[in-house]
Amino acid sequence: MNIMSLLPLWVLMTSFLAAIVIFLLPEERHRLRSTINIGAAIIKIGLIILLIRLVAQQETPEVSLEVLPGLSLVLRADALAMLFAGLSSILWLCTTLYAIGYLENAPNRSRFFGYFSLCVASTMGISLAGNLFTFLIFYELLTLSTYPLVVHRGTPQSLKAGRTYLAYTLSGGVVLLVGVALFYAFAGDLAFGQTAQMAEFTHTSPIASAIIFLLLIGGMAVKAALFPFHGWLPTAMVAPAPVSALLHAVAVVKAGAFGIIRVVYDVFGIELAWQQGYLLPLSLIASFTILYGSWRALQQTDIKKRLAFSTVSQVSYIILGVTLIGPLGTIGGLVHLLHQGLMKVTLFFCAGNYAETLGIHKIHELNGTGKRMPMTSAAFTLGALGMIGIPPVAGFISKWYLGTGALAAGMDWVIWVLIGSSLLNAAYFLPVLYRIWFLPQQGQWPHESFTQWRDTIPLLLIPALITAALSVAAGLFAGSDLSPLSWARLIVIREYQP
Amino acid sequence: MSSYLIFAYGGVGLCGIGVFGFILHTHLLRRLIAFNLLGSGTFLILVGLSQSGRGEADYIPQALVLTGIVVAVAATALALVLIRRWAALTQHATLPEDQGPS
Amino acid sequence: MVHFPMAGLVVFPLLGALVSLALSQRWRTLMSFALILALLLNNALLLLQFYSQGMFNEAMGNWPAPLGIELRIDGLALIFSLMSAIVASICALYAYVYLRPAQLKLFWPFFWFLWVALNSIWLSSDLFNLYVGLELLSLAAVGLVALSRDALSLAAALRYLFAALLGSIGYLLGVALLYATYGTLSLVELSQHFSLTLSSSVALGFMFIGLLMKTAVFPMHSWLPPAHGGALTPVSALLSALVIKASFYIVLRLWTELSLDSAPTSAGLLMGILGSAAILWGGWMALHQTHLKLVVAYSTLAQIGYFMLIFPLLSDTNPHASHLAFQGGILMLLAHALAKAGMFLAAGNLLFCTGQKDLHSLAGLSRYRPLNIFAFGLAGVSIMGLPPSGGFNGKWLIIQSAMLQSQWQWVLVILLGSLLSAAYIFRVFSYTYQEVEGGDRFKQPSPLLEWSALSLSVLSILLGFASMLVLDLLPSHSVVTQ
Amino acid sequence: MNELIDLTLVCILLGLASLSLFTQSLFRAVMFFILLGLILALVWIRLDAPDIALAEAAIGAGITGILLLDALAHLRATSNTPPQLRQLKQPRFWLALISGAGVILLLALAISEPLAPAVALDLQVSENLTNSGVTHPITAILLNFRSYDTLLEVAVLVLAALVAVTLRQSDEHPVVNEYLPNPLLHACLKLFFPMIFLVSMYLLWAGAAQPGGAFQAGAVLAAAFVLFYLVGLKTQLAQNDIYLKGGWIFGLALFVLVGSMPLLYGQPFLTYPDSQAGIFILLIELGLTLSIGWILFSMFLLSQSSPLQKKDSP
Repeated sequence: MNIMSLLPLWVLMTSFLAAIVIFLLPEERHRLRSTINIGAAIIKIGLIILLIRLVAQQETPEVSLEVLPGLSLVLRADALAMLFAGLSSILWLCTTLYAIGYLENAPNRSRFFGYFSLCVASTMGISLAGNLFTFLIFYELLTLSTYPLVVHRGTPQSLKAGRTYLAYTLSGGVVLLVGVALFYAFAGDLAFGQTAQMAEFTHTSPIASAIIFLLLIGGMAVKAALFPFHGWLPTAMVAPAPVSALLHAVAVVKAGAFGIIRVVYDVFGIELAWQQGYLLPLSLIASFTILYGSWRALQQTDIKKRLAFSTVSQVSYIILGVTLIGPLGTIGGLVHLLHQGLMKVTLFFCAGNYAETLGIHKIHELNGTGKRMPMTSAAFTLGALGMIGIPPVAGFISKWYLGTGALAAGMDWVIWVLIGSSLLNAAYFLPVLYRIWFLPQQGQWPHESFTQWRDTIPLLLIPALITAALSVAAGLFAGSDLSPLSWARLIVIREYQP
Repeated sequence: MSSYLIFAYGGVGLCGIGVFGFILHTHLLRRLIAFNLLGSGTFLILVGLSQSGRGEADYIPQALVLTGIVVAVAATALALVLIRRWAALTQHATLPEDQGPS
Repeated sequence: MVHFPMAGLVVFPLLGALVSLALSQRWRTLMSFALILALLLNNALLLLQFYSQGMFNEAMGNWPAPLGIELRIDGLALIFSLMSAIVASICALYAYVYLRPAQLKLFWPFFWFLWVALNSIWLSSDLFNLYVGLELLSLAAVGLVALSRDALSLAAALRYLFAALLGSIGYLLGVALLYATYGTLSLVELSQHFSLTLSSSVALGFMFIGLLMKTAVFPMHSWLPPAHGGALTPVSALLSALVIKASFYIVLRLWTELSLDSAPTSAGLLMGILGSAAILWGGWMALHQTHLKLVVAYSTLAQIGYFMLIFPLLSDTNPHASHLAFQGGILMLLAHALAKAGMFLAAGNLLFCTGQKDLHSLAGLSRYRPLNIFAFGLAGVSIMGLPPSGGFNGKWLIIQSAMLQSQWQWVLVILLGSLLSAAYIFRVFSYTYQEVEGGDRFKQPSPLLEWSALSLSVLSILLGFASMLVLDLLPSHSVVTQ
Repeated sequence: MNELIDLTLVCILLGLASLSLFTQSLFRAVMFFILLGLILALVWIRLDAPDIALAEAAIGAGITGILLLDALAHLRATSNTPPQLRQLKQPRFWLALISGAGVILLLALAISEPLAPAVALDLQVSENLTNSGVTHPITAILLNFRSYDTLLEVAVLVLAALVAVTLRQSDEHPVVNEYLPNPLLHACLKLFFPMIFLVSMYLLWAGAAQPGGAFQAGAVLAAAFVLFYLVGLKTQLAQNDIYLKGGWIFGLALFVLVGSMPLLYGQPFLTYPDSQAGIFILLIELGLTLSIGWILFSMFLLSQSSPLQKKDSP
């Protein structure tokens, strides 16, 4: 075992150790804590880059530990893992920077950043998990480490949101546990990618296989906020903005979506899932969620609530892409995992900036903010346009691949879903943009701070600008070798040509 | 029927009465007496039954009963100390849940 | 010196008891900690001995069984001995800081006698010797409960004493019948001659009822919450983590050694039903307590229910699945010992901070005493059976076993129980996360108190990664089911 | 004929048991219980168990009876609920009845099965008796073959005393020595004491070859101590914590010490040196007798210091 094969462990440990150190630091050591946090995030990005290079060279570093008889914790870096790990590591850095600015002078920062890092550690575990058991462990750990963040403010409202969050995610966790346990009891100890054995099992006992599929997807659908399990997501909006960003863009919903990707591609294999007819119901639910989420978003007057329902809708694009057999649809789904993350995190940063700088929470209060906060508003605009799917922002690429993928899979009706949802996206984002840029300010801002800055403080602004720039770059340079798109292609090539 | 077995049956009777009293009574001292009856019954069964199987005195169960008696006395003494302390503190010789609505 | 490590398990705590009764305060403390270290070392030596020579017996007074009493070290005994060594040492450290000098003076001898009793039970393979061990254990535990000397704890102690005495007599009745039938007290020899006749069944029935009463299995549980919830904190931890395990351990020993897995399934089913009722009832009651330590005490009731689910799953028709249940049960017992002790100590710290027992008074603690909340939380993870933790691994194995044997009802119960436990643990949490006016008005427990709670909780989590170290000590399934 | 005696004894036994549980007066209940103990002693003799008979009379009936009576005196002031045979409608009654009847039924079924013990342990006892250092089999079992049980049992006794001392309140007034004022009695008891002491020692010594032993001797010794206390002599000894606890643990300490020594010579715990077992057994028994006597006495003594105090009422 050489140093390189331990890399997956180190990627996990950077945030895990950071979490422990942060927990142990006294509350008032703000500067040291920030330094450690940012340092760990940067080291992690470095390690991820190393890993990505390894994976690109057809290597799959793996670490494993036997925890129960015949059952191991496995961390394995394959191409799909790196897609999610890469996204999380970049966004961890951005979100940490943002959170440092956002929580300046707030209490309980030690607790917040500790759980924040733990949350990222769990996300890393989820992305690098080499079998369902490992996945399950980190999936539950994620639930545990996000709860303190959701209830961070300690108000009755946030405690209630925390209860809702737990009720959904723990129940989902139980369903997943049953699914995974059944999988191990009957299909055996299969690592991700051993789809041939699973096919054999499915042919001998198709009903058990279908139940396992249903339970696994059902358990993950809660975190992925698929209809009708989406109720926790808008409620959890009471959490601080960086937490929302984390929940929506980096960790929680993505963990669910990523899990579904794993189940379809690496547990069952897409060919098998397609042949067994598992995918069509899933794509119907995903399509419905896309339209339903957009429709509900349209009715919201609160900025964060609208964004939350937008997430419900957007995450289902990923699921939809997964269910489209054929390389194009798969690429669409995978690449949207990244694109949605970048765009949504931008939107949440901006929403946070409006709230922190001007005290704005409602959409009708946004009138004229473009003049007061031009850069934030520009970032917001880019994110929103991306969500609608307007080129050259990254969202366009996703929708393009989804559309062509649907046609290739012979599911033409998906096009109508895409068109419908794009229209709805436009309907709930464009009026907001109109208010920001073209309507005059109405009276005083609700609660203005940071008046000495032209826009807002740099710690809040810069992360938003970076992620906005990244979402444009991901669209503009989609053809380059370094883009998310080419990495998604790489994954797809490996999936379809084993 | 050998006298060993007769006393084993006597032990059975003591056990039954002991259990009946133990559950029925709420007064702690009476419960303690019931426990002691139960203990004596058990000892009788242990010695009586074992000896009736052999037809002669068996020293092993007798030694066990000696140990058992001492343990029972220790337990009884300990229980009495607790009961007295409890009575001194609360003026009751029953546990709170058995004191009725008064 | 080959006889030393095994005898040390009994001799050292006995010496501790003598020393703590005979010496003056300073020497008492010093010698007690020296002896704790000696015991830890002794356990380590025993582990080494076990690794090198495997399971072994030792005849007390050089009289081999069945005439004399033989002590036995096998994987199971060793696991429990190590478990009690770890938990007891940390609880002793905690007690040393937590208790007032007058209480501490009385605590030490009880503590040592408790440890004598525990070790004698883990090691014993003689039915009557187990009875004496049980009595010693019960009286020591009752003494510890009565240590706080107020009316409430006296009532708890009395209730506990009567339950324990009745339980012991039930056990002894069974022993009497078994001796009369088989003419031996040695468990090993008994297992060679044992057959499930009417009188053996009655005997085992009485023994199990007695032992389960001492374990506080539903519906014979009502003595437990006031005793465990009302005792002084380190005592609560010892009682919940170790004492209830002793009688359960004997049930498990009897069940496996007498091959009751081939008995009619109704016996196992009955145990499973009692366990299920305990899980649901304990969880439900824990959810409705307003006093922090009572939440933890009721949680113990529910956890005992999980242990009971081993029995319906031990069957000789499917040795593999049966072995999984056995391993899972052991892991759960161990994880519960660590986590529950950690949780009680953390709860004690929280009560110390607020000075009140009510859950509402916890508001704001997450902000000002995060370390204690963290310790409570980590223990909670294992109690809830969420990964990564020893509790999860145990639960996983039991679920696997139930699935392989198509006994879906237990899976359902376990899952419901997990959700209930999550509900009552997160309920405590949500109180601590409330933000209140008035700043930091809480007392600060000494770091030693905080770290001893945390270390136990962390161990229960680490067990989730090191389960194989424990399971490797157990015999492979061909031996367990014979 | 013998069976008739046995049956009569059993009937008396059961009758006394019922009386001790269900008479109205608690005092009489205790009296019936003590009487039951004496009858039990007879029963043990019929069962060819003179050792147990002795122990039952001394410990079972004697000590337990004294402790119960003593406690009764202190419980007078409590709300004394009479036995509730009248509460036939209570679920508790039915639960008790069903449990009691169930126990009888199950046990009767169990013991009516023919017995054929697979192991003849009593033969092993007699075979090994010569190596045990004593000639009385029960002493051999208690202090040699199964001495480990006895060790733990002594620990149980110490524990019981410890609980008593735990519950003694520190603010309580010290024991007032309410000794008997009669000078003649005083003098008689003074004379009696050495005799009782001698009896105790004889019981101990005899235990090696015939019925008797440390526990019976200890019980007698305790009675001697109680008399000693009642005549008001030197009970200050028992007020001193060191002597009090030292007395308790003396026997146990001796036992542990003697038992651990063989460990140093590579022998198992509690092994006696060859051919000297008798001496060591006697030594241990001496220690145990003193400690047991002292423990039982101090249980009595400690209970004297917690009289019922009305002012404590909640």
